Amino acid sequence: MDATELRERVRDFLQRHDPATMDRLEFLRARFDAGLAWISYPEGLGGLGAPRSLQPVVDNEFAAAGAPDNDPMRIAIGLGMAAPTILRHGTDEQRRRWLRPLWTGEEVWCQLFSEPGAGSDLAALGTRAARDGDGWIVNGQKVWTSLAHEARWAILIARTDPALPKHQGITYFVCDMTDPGVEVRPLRQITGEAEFNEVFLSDVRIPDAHRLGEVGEGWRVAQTTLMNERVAIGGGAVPRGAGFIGVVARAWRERPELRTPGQHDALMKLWVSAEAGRLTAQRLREQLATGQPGFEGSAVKYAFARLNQEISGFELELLGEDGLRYDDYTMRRPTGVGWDARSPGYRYLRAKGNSIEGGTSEILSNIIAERVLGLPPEIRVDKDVAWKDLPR
Amino acid sequence: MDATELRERVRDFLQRHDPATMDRLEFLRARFDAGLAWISYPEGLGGLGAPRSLQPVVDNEFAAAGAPDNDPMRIAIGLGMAAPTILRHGTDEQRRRWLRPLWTGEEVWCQLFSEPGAGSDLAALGTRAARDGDGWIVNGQKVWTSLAHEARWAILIARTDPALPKHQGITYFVCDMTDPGVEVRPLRQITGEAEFNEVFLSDVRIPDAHRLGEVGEGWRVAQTTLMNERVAIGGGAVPRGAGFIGVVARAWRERPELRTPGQHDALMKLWVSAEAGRLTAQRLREQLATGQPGFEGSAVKYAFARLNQEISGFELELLGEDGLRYDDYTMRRPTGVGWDARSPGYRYLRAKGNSIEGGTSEILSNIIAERVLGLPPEIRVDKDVAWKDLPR
Amino acid sequence: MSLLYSDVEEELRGSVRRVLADRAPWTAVLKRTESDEPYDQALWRTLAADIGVAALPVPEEFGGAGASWREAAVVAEELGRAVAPVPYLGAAMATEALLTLAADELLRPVAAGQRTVVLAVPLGTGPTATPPVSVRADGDTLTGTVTGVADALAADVLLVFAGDAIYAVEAAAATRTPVLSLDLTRRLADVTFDAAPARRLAAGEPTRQAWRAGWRAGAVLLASEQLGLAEWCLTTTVEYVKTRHQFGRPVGSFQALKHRLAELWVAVTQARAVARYAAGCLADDDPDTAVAASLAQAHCSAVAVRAAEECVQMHGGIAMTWEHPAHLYLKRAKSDSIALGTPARHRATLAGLVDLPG
Amino acid sequence: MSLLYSDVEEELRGSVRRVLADRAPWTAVLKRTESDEPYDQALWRTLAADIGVAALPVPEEFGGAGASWREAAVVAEELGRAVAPVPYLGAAMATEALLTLAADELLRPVAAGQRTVVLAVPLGTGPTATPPVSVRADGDTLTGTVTGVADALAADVLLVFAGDAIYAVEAAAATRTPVLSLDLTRRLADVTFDAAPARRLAAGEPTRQAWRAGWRAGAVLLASEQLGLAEWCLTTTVEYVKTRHQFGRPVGSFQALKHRLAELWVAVTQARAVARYAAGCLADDDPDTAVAASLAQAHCSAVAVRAAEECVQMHGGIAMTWEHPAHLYLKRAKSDSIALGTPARHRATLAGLVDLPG
Repeated sequence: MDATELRERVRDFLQRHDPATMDRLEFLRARFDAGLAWISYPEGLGGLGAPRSLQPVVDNEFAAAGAPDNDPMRIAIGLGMAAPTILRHGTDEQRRRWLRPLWTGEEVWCQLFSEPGAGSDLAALGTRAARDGDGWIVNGQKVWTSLAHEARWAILIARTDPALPKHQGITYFVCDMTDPGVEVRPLRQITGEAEFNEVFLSDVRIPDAHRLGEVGEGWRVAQTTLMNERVAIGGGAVPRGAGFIGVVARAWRERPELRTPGQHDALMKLWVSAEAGRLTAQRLREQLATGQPGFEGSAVKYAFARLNQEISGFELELLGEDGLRYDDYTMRRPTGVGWDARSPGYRYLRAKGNSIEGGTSEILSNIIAERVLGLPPEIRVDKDVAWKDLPR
Repeated sequence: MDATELRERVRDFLQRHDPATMDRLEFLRARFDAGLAWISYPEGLGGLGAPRSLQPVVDNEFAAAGAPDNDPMRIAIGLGMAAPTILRHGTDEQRRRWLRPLWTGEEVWCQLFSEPGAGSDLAALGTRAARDGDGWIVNGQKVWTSLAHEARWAILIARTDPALPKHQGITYFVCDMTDPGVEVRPLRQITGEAEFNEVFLSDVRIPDAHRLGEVGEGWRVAQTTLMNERVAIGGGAVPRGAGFIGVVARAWRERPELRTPGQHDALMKLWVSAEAGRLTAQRLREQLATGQPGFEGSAVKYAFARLNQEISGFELELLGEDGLRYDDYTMRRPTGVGWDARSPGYRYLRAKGNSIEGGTSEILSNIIAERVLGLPPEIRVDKDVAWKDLPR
Repeated sequence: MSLLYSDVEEELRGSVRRVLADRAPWTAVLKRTESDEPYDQALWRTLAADIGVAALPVPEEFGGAGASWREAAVVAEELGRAVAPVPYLGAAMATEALLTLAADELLRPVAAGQRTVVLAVPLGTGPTATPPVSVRADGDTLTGTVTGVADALAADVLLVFAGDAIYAVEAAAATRTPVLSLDLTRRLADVTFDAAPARRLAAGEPTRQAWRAGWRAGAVLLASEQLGLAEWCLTTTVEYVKTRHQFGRPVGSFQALKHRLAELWVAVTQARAVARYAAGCLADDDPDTAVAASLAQAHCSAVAVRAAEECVQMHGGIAMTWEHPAHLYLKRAKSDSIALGTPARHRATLAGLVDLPG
Repeated sequence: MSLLYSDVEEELRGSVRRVLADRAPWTAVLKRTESDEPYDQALWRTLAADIGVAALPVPEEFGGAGASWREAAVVAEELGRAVAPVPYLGAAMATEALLTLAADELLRPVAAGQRTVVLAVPLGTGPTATPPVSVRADGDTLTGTVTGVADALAADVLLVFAGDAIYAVEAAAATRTPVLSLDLTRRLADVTFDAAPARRLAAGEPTRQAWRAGWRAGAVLLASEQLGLAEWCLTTTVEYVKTRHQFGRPVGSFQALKHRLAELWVAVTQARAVARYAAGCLADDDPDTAVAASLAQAHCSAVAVRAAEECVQMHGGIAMTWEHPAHLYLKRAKSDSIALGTPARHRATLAGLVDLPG
């Protein structure tokens, strides 16, 4: 399957399905059924078993024809994390049931992994799933869940045997978010808004048919999910001067009255860091494209978090009196408005999360130190202890 | 014993001993015998059992009379470290034998503690002292020994029982530096000069009468020595703009052609750090004077090391082309010439040692974290293991 | 000059801390940030009148306690530690300005804690020889707007610079429009005068003296506030990492965190020395006060921000939520670093004072 | 433009590294610093002529290999990794200057590795539009002194700026006084011309072009040298902390060190991207080369210094001794950060290039 053949297929499909006249959802379903959704997936599951690297060919053809897309930002967790896990660890029936509405966006997915007591140490999670006939009863609390308030399904990891060491007693489920035991509460952040949710699970019933992988194999299954998360955080190609540095550079250019000699060198230091980070991400993408392992992804995320924090902190001081003001602290759900449309104070506050979410900078440092540099691992006191006996 | 009475005693002494006409050494011996050497020491051992805080009263009287001093820089290790240990842990005979010539400077002392394999982890030392009749035979290598090439005596810690855990098998000795088994080699530093020595001990014989404290109690005895070392590193009162910052400020003032706007703010950051460090040391001295515990001493040394390194690094870049030159790399013994008389490159290189010597910045951080902030100690894997079985 | 705390100061600290623990726990402070009453006037009366903090720097001849700015700085430490919503900073700046003017009739109710007088200048104003002026005087009335004034919402009387003079205006005679401040515990307001009746207190050089003195007192107290804030962040974080377990261990047993906390402790220790020196200079009217004030601001601003940022990072996700106190401190710390001049601005000022020209 | 290394580049790296491992282990480099022959001319001949590194950036029409500065930058990485005492930097700057002048008769022996031509400018010269001139021309002779010239001691021919022209002078016709350099592995010399016979190569704008091109090639290669140096420091330190035991554990198991090394790895990873971009721009004569060169210098200078400083600190006392290689790297790193302009100077240059005026 090469690019030419793929283009041919898309054009053929478009001849038979006119995006201008066809119902959006019908169009997306037909695209899925034609194997032109995610082409690297197997035939019958929205794909053609084609190389993943050719996906842009297909997407570009559809975009050029003005075809509707599946609003990938809205269903990012389904596409990026749930789908690869279902594909790899699900039964045939599970794949057939879930992948099609997932891809078309008919069913939104969210991820119930993190807990208040299990952040960096995710495997310490305490949400319990207890056997109950041909199903499971789940109780516990999850946190930092994006899209929970819109989701139909959740991928969930829960503890099925507290007497085993923490990595061994976990099982992976798909949770129906419409179950009456699921309560979703918005989690307000220091910026005022709520991007995320807390999810309280009270006697939520999950049929055993919604288990992914074997009982007690949940940690291994979750690695598929998490690996795909890390790939997603690589960062796309951006032009020089994009991102936070672009905003502050614009302020510097447009408001000469703010400039001081001391701040000029500070600005240029940040500019150099931003450009170094940008080129590093570019080099990482080249490496990934040639199939070289890319631990540089950790470097990119680590540096990105710090840079955003430094630039936004600098921006506030540069603005002086204006930096003392904020734009909006009211509690609301973000509506797709980006950080660049918000006030400098918002950028400063929001960027604080960059070194916490998706792997803290401390965890990234450990990963780099141990996996890249081969330094001795932390002394572990929790490896062979039953989860229930761990200090917490 | 109050200040008035002490002044009286000194004047009385001076009437009977004219420093202008008397032999220097005879004068110092007489001062010692009059209890006017270190007044807080017991009577008969150079003191009067008077409060240590009154020592300056005595010293100032002698200085005002133009009396010779005992060249305290030259015998700093004897005065600051050996003497308090001998006083506290020595026998009467040991005290009588060693303290007088130590104080008068007739006998210089050095310290044989650190080893190539035992730096921060001093208690891991491997120099062996084996019983031999009524004495000990010592073999091993010590390093970073100032004054070894001038010293008559050394305080020495050595391992007397390798089968015990490391802190327990150590014994404290006084070593005769004229023993034929003692070889002193200058240790050349990256600056070119040799402030310190390596000392090789080959079948050095130490009589048991030269043991300080009980066999196996050497680590406890060494605490007296080390505590006195830490007190000494507090740092004396200095005026604003002294030290490294003064040198670079002078360059800045006198050579306007070197100035750039970017470096100006960097200079002022260093100036602020230097002044903050100076005031912190000042506050620490006030605390110590009122008898309050002064863990701030660790803060002072920690900050001092970094500041010196930052300033000297900045100085080289400020000087540009001149910073590419050095003054003297020839191997020599430093002759009391201070860092301010040397080139900026010397300051840069020498300051690198500030965060290593006298307790690394990493060890200081541990001390602050654990003893001041009460954070959990490092997980220790070496506490209960026989020294000989430790990995190294 | 001693850089240590006296017994009297420690007693004062204890009194203030007890009141704040009782009346302004962080939950109450957070709740107030979203209320219609961003300042806690009742708490402020207790502090100002009952404990007598308003009287501390005022000599007895003006009805004051005849203590000094040294003691006042200890109060600022405690207010910073609690991010307390009281108008202490603006009031202190006004008090020092009034002291240079010997404005007896205004000082007496201030010292008694009966009235709150606030200096109406933008909070972001850095060190300058002359006051920022955006209002014009027309006989006995003032017209114009001063933007971003801290504590104006809690004031009874505003001190306003117009032309080359300083005026007292009843706060009720001005329009105070609340500003949505980054720091919700110290609310700013844009203050507009529309032919507002005003009483001229002084003109010419005494006006400039009042400005410089008021600003300087503010900068010195702000440094102590930053010290208290940084201490809270350090202490709270240390306690948290001792109890928060991950990987079967308290996270405070991980050496990377230990070393960062040790470094922060070193920075806070330095901040204490620097803030105490500035307070001592201000109290003694030492010729080094200008240097001490900018030094304290340059150093303590950065330490407070760093302490608050480390507090957030070491708490992890929980500190990113609204229902945790960390953000109150982060926002206060960052705003404080801009208030009365950024560190970069203070370094530039210091350069002039210590003969290190740019 | 790819930021990765090609297979050809990795092969070249392997060849150079093998020669350096064999002929310039650090013990030999250290010994040479105190000898009368601070440059290893035999090693340089092997590299320049046998391996052909001198020919890399030279087109075939001038007898070169028709490769590019991309490959040359890989050589610079390896030379930095070994702090090798060869005159590569000065020679590379001269080569690029000669290329802009199409100076065939000088380029041919250079490309063949038979003669070493060095650009006689002070090593500390930052980015400027016009060459630094301290020598005057009088007909066909030059008189004056150029201070602090790198690699002059190893040169056969010197390229000298005088008036608005550039001249070639036989090194033997100049007096080269060795300077006691901070970095003993790249010795400076003060070069004095006393009516030295000189051949004028160009005047006017071509001279300035030669200067700018030569400087730029130097800056780009220096960044790669700094990258190689930083990599050596990181690798060596990582290996050391894995084997050095204190408290019964490898010191590399202490998390504070692990995190600092991870941070250093991130910085080195960035340095690699930045240095590769600069080399690519230079090779392609990209319009962004000026930005890329100063960016690379601003970033890689700081990374190399930090890597060398961490190397010393994490080795502890042993790295403070003369008989350990760390100081060779520390001195080279610090000197490199001044060479061809300090980071502050490069940031100021960048500001002009990317429209962020001071």
